[in-house]
Amino acid sequence: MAKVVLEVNELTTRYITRFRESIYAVDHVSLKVESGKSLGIAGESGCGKSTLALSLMGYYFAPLHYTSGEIIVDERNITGLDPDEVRKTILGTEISYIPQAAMNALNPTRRVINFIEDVIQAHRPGITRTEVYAMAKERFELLGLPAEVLHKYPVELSGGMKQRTVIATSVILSPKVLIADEPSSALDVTSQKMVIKMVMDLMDKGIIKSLVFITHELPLLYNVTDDIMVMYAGQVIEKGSAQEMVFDPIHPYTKALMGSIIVPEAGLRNVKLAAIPGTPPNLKNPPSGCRFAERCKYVMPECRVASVELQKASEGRAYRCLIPEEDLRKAYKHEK
Amino acid sequence: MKGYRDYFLRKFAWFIVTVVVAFTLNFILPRLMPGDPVAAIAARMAQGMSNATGVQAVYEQYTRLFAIDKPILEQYVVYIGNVFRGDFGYSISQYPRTVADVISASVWWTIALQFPAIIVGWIIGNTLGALAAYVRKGFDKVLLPLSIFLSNMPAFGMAIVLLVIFSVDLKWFPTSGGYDYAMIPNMSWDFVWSVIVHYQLPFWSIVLITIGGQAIGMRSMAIYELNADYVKYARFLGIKDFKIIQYVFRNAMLPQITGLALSIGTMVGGALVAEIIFNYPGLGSTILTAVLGGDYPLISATTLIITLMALVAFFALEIVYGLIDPRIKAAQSD
Amino acid sequence: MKSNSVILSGKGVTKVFGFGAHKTVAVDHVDFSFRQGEVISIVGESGSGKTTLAKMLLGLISTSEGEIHFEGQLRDIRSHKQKKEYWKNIQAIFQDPFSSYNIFRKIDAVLLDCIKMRGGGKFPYEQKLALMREACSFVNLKFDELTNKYPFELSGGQQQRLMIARVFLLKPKILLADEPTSMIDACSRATILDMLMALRSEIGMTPIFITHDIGLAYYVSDTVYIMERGKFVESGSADEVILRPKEAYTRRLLNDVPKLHEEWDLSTV
Amino acid sequence: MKHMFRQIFQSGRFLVGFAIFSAIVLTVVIYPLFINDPPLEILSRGTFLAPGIYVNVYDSVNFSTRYTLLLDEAVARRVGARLNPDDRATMLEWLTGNGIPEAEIDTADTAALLELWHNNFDSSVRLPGMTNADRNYYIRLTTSLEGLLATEGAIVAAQDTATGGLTETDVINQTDYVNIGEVPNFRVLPLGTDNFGRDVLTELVSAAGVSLTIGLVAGTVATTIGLLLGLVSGYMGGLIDDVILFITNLFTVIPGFVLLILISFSIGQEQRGAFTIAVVIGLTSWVWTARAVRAQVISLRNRDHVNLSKLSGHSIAYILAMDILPYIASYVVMALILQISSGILAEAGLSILGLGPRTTEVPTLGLMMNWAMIYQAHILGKWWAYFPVILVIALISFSMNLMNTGLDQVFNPTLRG
Repeated sequence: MAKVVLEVNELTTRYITRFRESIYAVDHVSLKVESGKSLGIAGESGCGKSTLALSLMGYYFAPLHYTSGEIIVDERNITGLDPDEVRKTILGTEISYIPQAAMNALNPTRRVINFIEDVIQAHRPGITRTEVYAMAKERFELLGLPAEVLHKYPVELSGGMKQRTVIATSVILSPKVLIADEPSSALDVTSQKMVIKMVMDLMDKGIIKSLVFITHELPLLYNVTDDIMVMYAGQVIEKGSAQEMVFDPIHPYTKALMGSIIVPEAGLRNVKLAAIPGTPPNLKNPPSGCRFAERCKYVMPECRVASVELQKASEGRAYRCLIPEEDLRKAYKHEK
Repeated sequence: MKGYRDYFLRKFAWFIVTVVVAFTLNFILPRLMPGDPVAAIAARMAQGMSNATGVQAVYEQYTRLFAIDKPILEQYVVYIGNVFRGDFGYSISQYPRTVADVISASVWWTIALQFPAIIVGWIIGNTLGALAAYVRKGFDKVLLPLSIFLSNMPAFGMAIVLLVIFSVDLKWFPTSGGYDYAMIPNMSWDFVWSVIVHYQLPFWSIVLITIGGQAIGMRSMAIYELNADYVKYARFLGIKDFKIIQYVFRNAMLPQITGLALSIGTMVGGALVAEIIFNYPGLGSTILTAVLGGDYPLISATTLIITLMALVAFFALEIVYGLIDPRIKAAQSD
Repeated sequence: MKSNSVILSGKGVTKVFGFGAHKTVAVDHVDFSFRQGEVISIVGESGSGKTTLAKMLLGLISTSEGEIHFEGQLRDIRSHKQKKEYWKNIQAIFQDPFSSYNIFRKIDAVLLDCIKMRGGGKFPYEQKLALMREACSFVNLKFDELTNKYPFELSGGQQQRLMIARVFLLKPKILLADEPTSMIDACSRATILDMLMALRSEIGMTPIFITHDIGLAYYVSDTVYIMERGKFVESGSADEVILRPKEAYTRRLLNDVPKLHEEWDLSTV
Repeated sequence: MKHMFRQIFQSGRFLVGFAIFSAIVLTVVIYPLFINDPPLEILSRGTFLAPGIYVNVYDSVNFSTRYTLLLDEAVARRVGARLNPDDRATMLEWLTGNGIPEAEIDTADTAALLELWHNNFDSSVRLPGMTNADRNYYIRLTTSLEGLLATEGAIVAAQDTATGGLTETDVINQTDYVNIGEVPNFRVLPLGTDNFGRDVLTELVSAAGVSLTIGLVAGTVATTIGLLLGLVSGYMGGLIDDVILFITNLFTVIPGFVLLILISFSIGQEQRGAFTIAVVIGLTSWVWTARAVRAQVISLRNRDHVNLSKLSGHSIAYILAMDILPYIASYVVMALILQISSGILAEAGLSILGLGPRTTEVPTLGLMMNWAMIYQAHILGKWWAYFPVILVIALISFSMNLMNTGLDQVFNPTLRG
């Protein structure tokens, strides 16, 4: 078993609203990413996947607040560290981040190289401009980006180029883990592919060790990551390898999610797409039992009683349901 | 650089157009009014003043200058020609001084007072606004209402309050004028000192008024910028807070430059009234004497000069803005 | 259900924005003929001009050049009256349900507008109520729970269903669906698509999907038009265009979409 | 709707602003119900009478009913008011100059000081360096000190019409008091009188009302013009938009206040009523509203709810009224509030320049300011003539802007936090 680069145990974070209400957007989430592996996090809007991305870095500012749990990066527990210590020694060097709205992620009035200089100097004070430039040039060229980009302002770059510049900037200090939050969802398919290729290159060229990739586009996740974790209402509802999650889902929610995939392939037109009635629960006030119970067609009275824990299943899989794995599989087979 | 040249040319063309319109308005507005003051004043010339030769001289010169007996289009052409020669005719209230003479004696006082004051107020206001946005909490709670109050104090009100406190009661500064009236303007140290002392109260009253409005504007801009995506991204890459504040300040300041350009007209209006309170020898006091003396040629020329000053300031700010915001250049070269 | 009569066709339809140095041709001389009863998809990336074309088809913006025929007649919608008449025949569902409704008007006001447009403005209130109930139950919404609510109080999926209820009342001959499912969750997508298809057989309309999702186009439509930079580069039956694309652009588009059963070839970027 | 109002009234800033503004408006409305003197009536002969209660001297002397009050401090107060510390210091100066050792003089002991003064002062003695003016001062002082410590009453005498001689008619004792409520002629002037001898408070209340009306008229004119131009320009687009935008940009750059000066002067003194001034202010200040409305409408006009409304067969008028206006209503209200307060300021500025409304009819805040300035109230220390005016202007403007930021907080969520 390869070395674990990122380990998260029972992490809980919440938003505190203007009205002093707590919204537990990440609720006791645990995950592990080994060196050389990538983890995909999937889920529908509002399931807490983007908040998880922010929470993984151990650096919080209002309205997001740390509540409990631990984050271990490369065998170092970073929870409880002084925020400034996290900023200096973790962000950008251990864990780095590609934001959802990468289009606006760069300071509009600063040249790319000056921004990179700020990033590097935050971690290596005293580094000279020439060294910064050499580092940036090398990294950009390695990733197939022209060095001229460095002298440009963000407005002078196209959407796809801006996105790739952000990626290259995020990994300028060769972080161990890269967290990518929907880095391509605003792009056309061709640009999306370019961005994905670049992220894959980061792994192949050894610039980063592990990748956490967040998106709601399942076919993309299937093609990009080794493992997939599905979130629902702030909790992990199922995890497993990408192959198994897509073709052999256990949890009824995952089953429906995978059944709603549309890809332009022969045979698609004969498939009946899965649909789930209802809407996810309000996280200000989540139900005490299984959070999916209201929408689940296999719901039993005991589902609504106490919270359901994540169950271990065959070979490295886990799912959050009271019904045994085999019974669910049988039910799915029967439906067909 | 091409992007910037296009920007400059476009702004310059716009500047020229506004100047032309300002000229036309200045010419046509009074003539649209009931009673046509130009004609009325020319007619009044015959009885108005006590100095008979003066009346005659002004009347003749005035008829010639504004060609009031000619059709309106010809009047306009004559008017533009005269303005370009710097010929605005005689001042009625201060005869035998010419309008050009009166204005050239006061315009520099106004320029030297208002522009530094507005700029200083702008800088202080923006700094305070950015601080309020960043610090929030107590500082913000005090500063915001105070800024709102300051910016809503009429300029003349601030002027009077300062005047009463610092010159009438404390007697630290003189109550009126641009320099000690016992002196004759020269380059001696005494005179310069007198000018500096007289300068303080008018200057600070304009500065204080400007601070409030600018601080409010900057505060909301900075709050907006602090929530921008690039701030979050920079934070997650471990960039120091101090550096991020610099980003925010700079980016929030840029729209404030445009804001200043757009509101410079309004500010000049308020500052003119402040001049009057201090009896400062600038254009504000010139307008007052002109109004009291029914001196139409002087009013018309002064309003034109003030408009031109505001237009030039506006244009200059736009140019500076284009130079420092990279987005402008990019937008032009598309 | 398919018939051969052409319901909407266009010849040389063009839209130009701006002039001089700022001139952009959004839609560039496109020809099309949509047959009645077919499900049509217009697929294009952002900036391909598909939304501009959709607005021209709807008559929301004028064409710069070319002509559009509706049911064999040259479309003439210069006056407001003509437009109103045309809009009885063509309706739309937009991408973002949250910005599709006037936030100051309640749900029943939205539906009453539709009844009025179909000439039911003078119906007794009971009859209007029955019509609204019917439309809502068609899309699985309970009208009686909605009467005093505003559309924004519903979830995205519910709002989109209300949009379908609106079309149900209006019974147009053509429905233009501009990315109707791109803003809602995958799990609600099937519901919306199913309802649209049910509506199609219920009122016999011709749906036109405008989408960037080539998979969705393949899933729902009979005929697919591929649009690139204001032009149709390829069109034909869905199976033909998606499974056996002839044009390089279509192939590239297909190639760039991640799939489940085919290798996603990242070397071709 | 209800929710929105609740939110507005939860905003602290709005509430404070609203409270101040309501207080001003209520005063303007209620005050004339109790005191309905004409605001421009000239009361006093002198200018700038200090704030206070003015009691008719004739009445109080000739008053039949007097009350005897035994107040210990009455004497001390009377002496204190007549003999202030400055006077005591000059007395000390004279006495020491006249050879009396300083140690023997206690300026704090009034009785001893007066006695010493009585015994020593001689108006004919000329001290070195004493000017004639100083001498007159000492004589005046001595006369005013006459009988200061006397215990007998003052005698009121009337002239006998037949003989021409004086006859004692009454004695007023030092312990005699009259009830102010029984004096038929007295006038409360809480803010004194102005340079023309008019009651400042009455004038101020009336002026605040007129200025608010001017602001309201100016604001309504400006907002109406701005709203119409912004709506048409933003919704129609095309050439109409280009033309309106061009005009709007022009008037943004050309200082409105300067245009205001030019127009007001050209109108002429006779034509300048308060209403005319208000309309002129409105005509020169619609630009900001037009800009804001246009920007809002442009962002709205391509929204799908407008498209949907078109598809529902609604007319342009209906769409503007139902699908555009409600969305910008909050901005328009905010713009109106700002226009009202800037209209009041503009009037004040104009009046100080001598271009205010015709003065014979009504006072405005600007005119009051103008008069106070012309008569140099600020230099003379007559604070009541100008300070309340500034305060009222600042408070009106402040309260309206406070309401506005409160509204902004509610309508513009990015500023929350």
